[in-house]
Amino acid sequence: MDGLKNFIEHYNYVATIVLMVAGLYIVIARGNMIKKLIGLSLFQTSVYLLYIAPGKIIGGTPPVLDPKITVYSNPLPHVLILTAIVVGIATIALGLAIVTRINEAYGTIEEDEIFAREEQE
Amino acid sequence: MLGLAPDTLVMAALTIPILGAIVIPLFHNAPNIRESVTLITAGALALSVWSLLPHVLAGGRPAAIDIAVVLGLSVAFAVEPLGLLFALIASTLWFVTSVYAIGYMRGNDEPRQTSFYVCFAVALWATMGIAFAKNLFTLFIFYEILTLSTYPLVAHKANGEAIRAGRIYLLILIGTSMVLLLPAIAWTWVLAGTLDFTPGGILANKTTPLLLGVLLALFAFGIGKAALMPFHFWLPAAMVAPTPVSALLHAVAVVKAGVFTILKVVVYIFGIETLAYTGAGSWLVYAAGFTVIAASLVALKKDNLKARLAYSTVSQLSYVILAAAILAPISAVGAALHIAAHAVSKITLFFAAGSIYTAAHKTEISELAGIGRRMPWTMGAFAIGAISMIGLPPTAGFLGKWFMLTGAMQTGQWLPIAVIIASTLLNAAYFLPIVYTAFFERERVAHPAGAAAAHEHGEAPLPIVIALTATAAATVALFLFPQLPLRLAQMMVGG
Amino acid sequence: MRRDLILRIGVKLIIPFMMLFALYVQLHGDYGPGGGFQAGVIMAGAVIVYALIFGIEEAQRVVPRRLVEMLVPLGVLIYAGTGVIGLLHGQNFLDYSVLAADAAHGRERGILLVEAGVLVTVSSTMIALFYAFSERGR
Amino acid sequence: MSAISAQLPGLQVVVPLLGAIIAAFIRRGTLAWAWATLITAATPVMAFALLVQVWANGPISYHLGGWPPPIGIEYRVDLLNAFVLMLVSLVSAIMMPYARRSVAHEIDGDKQAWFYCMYLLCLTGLLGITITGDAFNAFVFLEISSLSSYVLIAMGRDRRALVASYQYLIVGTIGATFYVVGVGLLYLVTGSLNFADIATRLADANVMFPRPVLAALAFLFVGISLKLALFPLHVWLPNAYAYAPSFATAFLAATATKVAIYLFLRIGFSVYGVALDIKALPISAVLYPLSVAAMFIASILAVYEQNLKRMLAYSSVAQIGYITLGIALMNQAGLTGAIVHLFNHALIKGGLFLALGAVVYRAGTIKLDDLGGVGRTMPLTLAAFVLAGMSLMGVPGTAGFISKYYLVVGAFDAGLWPVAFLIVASSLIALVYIGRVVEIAYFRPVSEAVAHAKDPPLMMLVPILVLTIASIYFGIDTELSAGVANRIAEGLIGALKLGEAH
Repeated sequence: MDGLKNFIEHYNYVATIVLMVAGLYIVIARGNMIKKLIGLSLFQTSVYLLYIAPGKIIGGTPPVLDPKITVYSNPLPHVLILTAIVVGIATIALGLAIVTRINEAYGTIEEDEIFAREEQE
Repeated sequence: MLGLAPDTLVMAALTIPILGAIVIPLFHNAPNIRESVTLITAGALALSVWSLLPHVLAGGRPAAIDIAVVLGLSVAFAVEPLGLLFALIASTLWFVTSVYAIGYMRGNDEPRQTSFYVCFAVALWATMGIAFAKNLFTLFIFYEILTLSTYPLVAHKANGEAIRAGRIYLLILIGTSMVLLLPAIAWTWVLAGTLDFTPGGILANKTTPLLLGVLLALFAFGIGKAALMPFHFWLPAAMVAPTPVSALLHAVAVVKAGVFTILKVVVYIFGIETLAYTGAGSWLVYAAGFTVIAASLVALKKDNLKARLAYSTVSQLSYVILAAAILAPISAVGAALHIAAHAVSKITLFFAAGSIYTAAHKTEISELAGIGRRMPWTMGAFAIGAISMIGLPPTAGFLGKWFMLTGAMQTGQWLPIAVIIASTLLNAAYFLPIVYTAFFERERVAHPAGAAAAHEHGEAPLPIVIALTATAAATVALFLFPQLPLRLAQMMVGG
Repeated sequence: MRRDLILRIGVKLIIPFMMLFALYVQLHGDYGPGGGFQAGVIMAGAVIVYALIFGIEEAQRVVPRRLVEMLVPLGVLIYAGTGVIGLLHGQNFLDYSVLAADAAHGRERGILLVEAGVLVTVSSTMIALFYAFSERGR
Repeated sequence: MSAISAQLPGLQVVVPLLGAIIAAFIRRGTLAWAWATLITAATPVMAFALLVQVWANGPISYHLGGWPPPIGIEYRVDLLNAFVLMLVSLVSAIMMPYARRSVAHEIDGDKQAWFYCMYLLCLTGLLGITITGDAFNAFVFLEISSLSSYVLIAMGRDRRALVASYQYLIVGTIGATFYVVGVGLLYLVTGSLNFADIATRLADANVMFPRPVLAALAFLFVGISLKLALFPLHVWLPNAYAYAPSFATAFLAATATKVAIYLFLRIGFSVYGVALDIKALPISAVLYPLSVAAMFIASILAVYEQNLKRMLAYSSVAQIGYITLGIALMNQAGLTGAIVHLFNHALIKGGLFLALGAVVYRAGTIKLDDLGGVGRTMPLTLAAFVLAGMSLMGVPGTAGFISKYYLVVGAFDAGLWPVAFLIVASSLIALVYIGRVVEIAYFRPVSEAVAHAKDPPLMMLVPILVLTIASIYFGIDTELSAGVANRIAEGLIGALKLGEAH
């Protein structure tokens, strides 16, 4: 029972891990370059959750100074993750751009087909 | 002799060859000037080294340059008797070889002569560095430079065989030095905290006899240039190089650098007494003895003249190691003497081989019937060299063996004595037939139809004959007047 | 889709409000959730919606590609330049306290400037991305 | 003047950052090159000034925005990162003159300015990772440098450059994300993002949350190892280096992996090592086999490689193995060897890749079989290649020897004499792959592809020669390399908290 309690109490970490592993699995298992990027995106998203979830303090408000309020949520994770999201978007955008050009150069975005084509040459 | 300060002379000896290497390519298109530069460089080097002699004989230890690199490693030079002996041999013979090389390279119309002379000069520079090195690290640097600068000379012909030979050459020499010698040096540093060559050695009481034996093995096999079996293959392979290279580098500079290093390591790093006391070096007698006999046996079966000479070199090098391994001061003197004696005699033999190749384009011993009558000077010199190899008076080879035997008898080691006697017989067995064939057999004409096309030839070009006569004369002279090398060798062991 | 009257009229109506909302989000960042990133995306959304409905050529007439490409580094320049002002006053990089008489107001002013830079960069980057992808493969 | 010197840590990053932004406005390639050269040339000056300051007065702390740590972001310069800053900026500055012709030759006119903008951004990122004392800030800079390097690689002429860039992007992002997960876990257990601050709190955190602390270590190291191409996480590297534009390859090979190794050292020694017993952590146990495998397997792969850039790329993986091996030894000599090899390898590989770039420039190919006799048509370039190659093998008297000697001594000191032999045995493989090039370049008849090639123009030749000569020079005068590395290693080891057993 203790284990189960532990498990439920840390549900946010469980969700993080599920997302992370799912994302990583897609990156590894899929040959389609776009799908890989989707997996990568999922993988990154899990990290956002990892940071954000513990930053929430139950009963806390957004961290804007107000004399009436004493309990604030921790603002730092949000700031960090905002940066991480921007980085993530930049990565995905760049990845998509490269995939577009790969599609123009090879006529396919399946990894094994591309390697097969390189082998032939 | 030059009246310069001794330290300046050391600097000169260490800069002249590399200056030559820089100047030679400038005259790429003017062969006469280029060869003059080589000769001037060689002459200047020999002169400066000889000028050092009185200083060292008077007990001086001229030094030059001392750059600390790291961890107590420094590039530093100091002249001690053994190093001077080696430098004297190498620089003097370089001059002779340069004369010979001019005749040989032109006579055979070899390609890429400029790079040949450049590499030669660099190799001699490295040899001077080895001879004058004050510590193991400096010696190691120049040891590797010597390997790398002679590699282009081995692969000089640029055909498949030469390139393969170059590979073997590099792999064995760099391989042994990196995998065995470098760890040995690092280990020595960790044990002793210094790498300086010190009379009496630096490893006394530093570790157990067993580990000392292992360390000695790392050195003995790591110094691949000494061609201790099984790391001797590079030497026969290197024989594809033009003969001046085989003569100076693979009979004198490179291989002597190997045994010289072993001698220095035994005398100045381990210390003869430490080794004798701990018994850590006793196995070396067996390894060297085996190489002496085995290489002689292989030499017997070789028909290619240069290959036979190469195996003879392998065998003779192990004499020096054997002498060092006897661990008696008197045999160490013998080792030093043998370095000198083998140098002049083996270079004579190679000069003769090159002379035959240039004049008659023959490389196999079986083709040499009657050649003594066409090339009396060449084969005469060859005969003197051969007698010296066997170790008979009145040639230099006798001296080294005499001291080695004396040392072995003093310490009561019967194995070295047996090895020396057996190999003397073997030496006779593979050298005398050549002399006999050359002088006393009739010239055979294999194909009577092609007799007209058979190469009519006389002696080789004059520079070649001059050079080989000079070294043959030196072989005899060294027997008659051995005082100088003897004195230097005795100074080495503290006499 | 371009001929769909409802969409065209609807979008025309919505776009001004989107832009206004973007500015609201931008400025409200002082007091609540908001700021340059979110506002920039909404601002870019306005242009992108316009391009989707009226065609990319139309959109590029209003917001030329060259302009967008200049705006991306310009925004970063505003951001970094604000930081450099601190340097020029002998303070550390990104120290905004020098921007006004007292430190607190200086910092507020600094953040406003920085967020403006963020708005410019984020919105122009989104538009540039949209342009870049939609121009491909045609 | 003192006002400027107080701002140096900030300027070290701000100058290339502003440079990159302004470069984005420039359209003409040559102008962008001139601008990038100017900016790059300024960075080693600042780095040198920082190194001098740190050498004399100890670590410098610079508070971004005036907010003191641990709340604000701190730029913290100690001897280790001043040294890496110096290395990265100096090597880049030496390479810049080379860039103009090479980039003009390999990249279309309208994209050249963009190339320099990305290059400056990448430089900013690398300098930023090195200088920052904040774990998350390091992640941001890591991504800045990574994203720009994906672009640099994708700009290669060959279409395979795109695939290589894509693969690097996937692997690099996974690596960075692993890193940020590790930082997140550390933040959760210590509540801080500042390296020094984490280090002070980690020991207590380890008592309460031993497992997250260990998991964070694993995430951090796997993430960084992906970036530094630790075997077997190196798969992205050969293609990325092979198909990127020559200048980008040389730049990345000389700097990017080195900075990743710096981050490795920073987290391993300055964060974990200060707080916990580093020898009880499973760092060495993992690094030993992987490093040795890298040294051998990657070197052997290099031997069988026809494409010379790929060959050198595999060789880089092997050389990184030496560095990580030195780290794994965790003693004075080993660590000095690792740090000094970081320095030497940057010079050597920079020189080698630049020389190959010159071959591409003149002969248009780097396929080994097409390059017969290139040593005679491009004598200086190939001479530089061979000299740098000798340094790579560790011939005594060259810089490469110094690193290997330290590593061997380190192995003996640690009582691991088999490792000492593995180090020297694997450097023999370098002899084989460099020797192969020598044979073909010098002893083969001149081939068609290189018949009309000649040494590149002076602007390209000088950087090649400078790096090559440096890679020999630092084998004799090691004051700046091994001398500093020795003191850094002393500092790192001195700060370690070691258990009773050691």
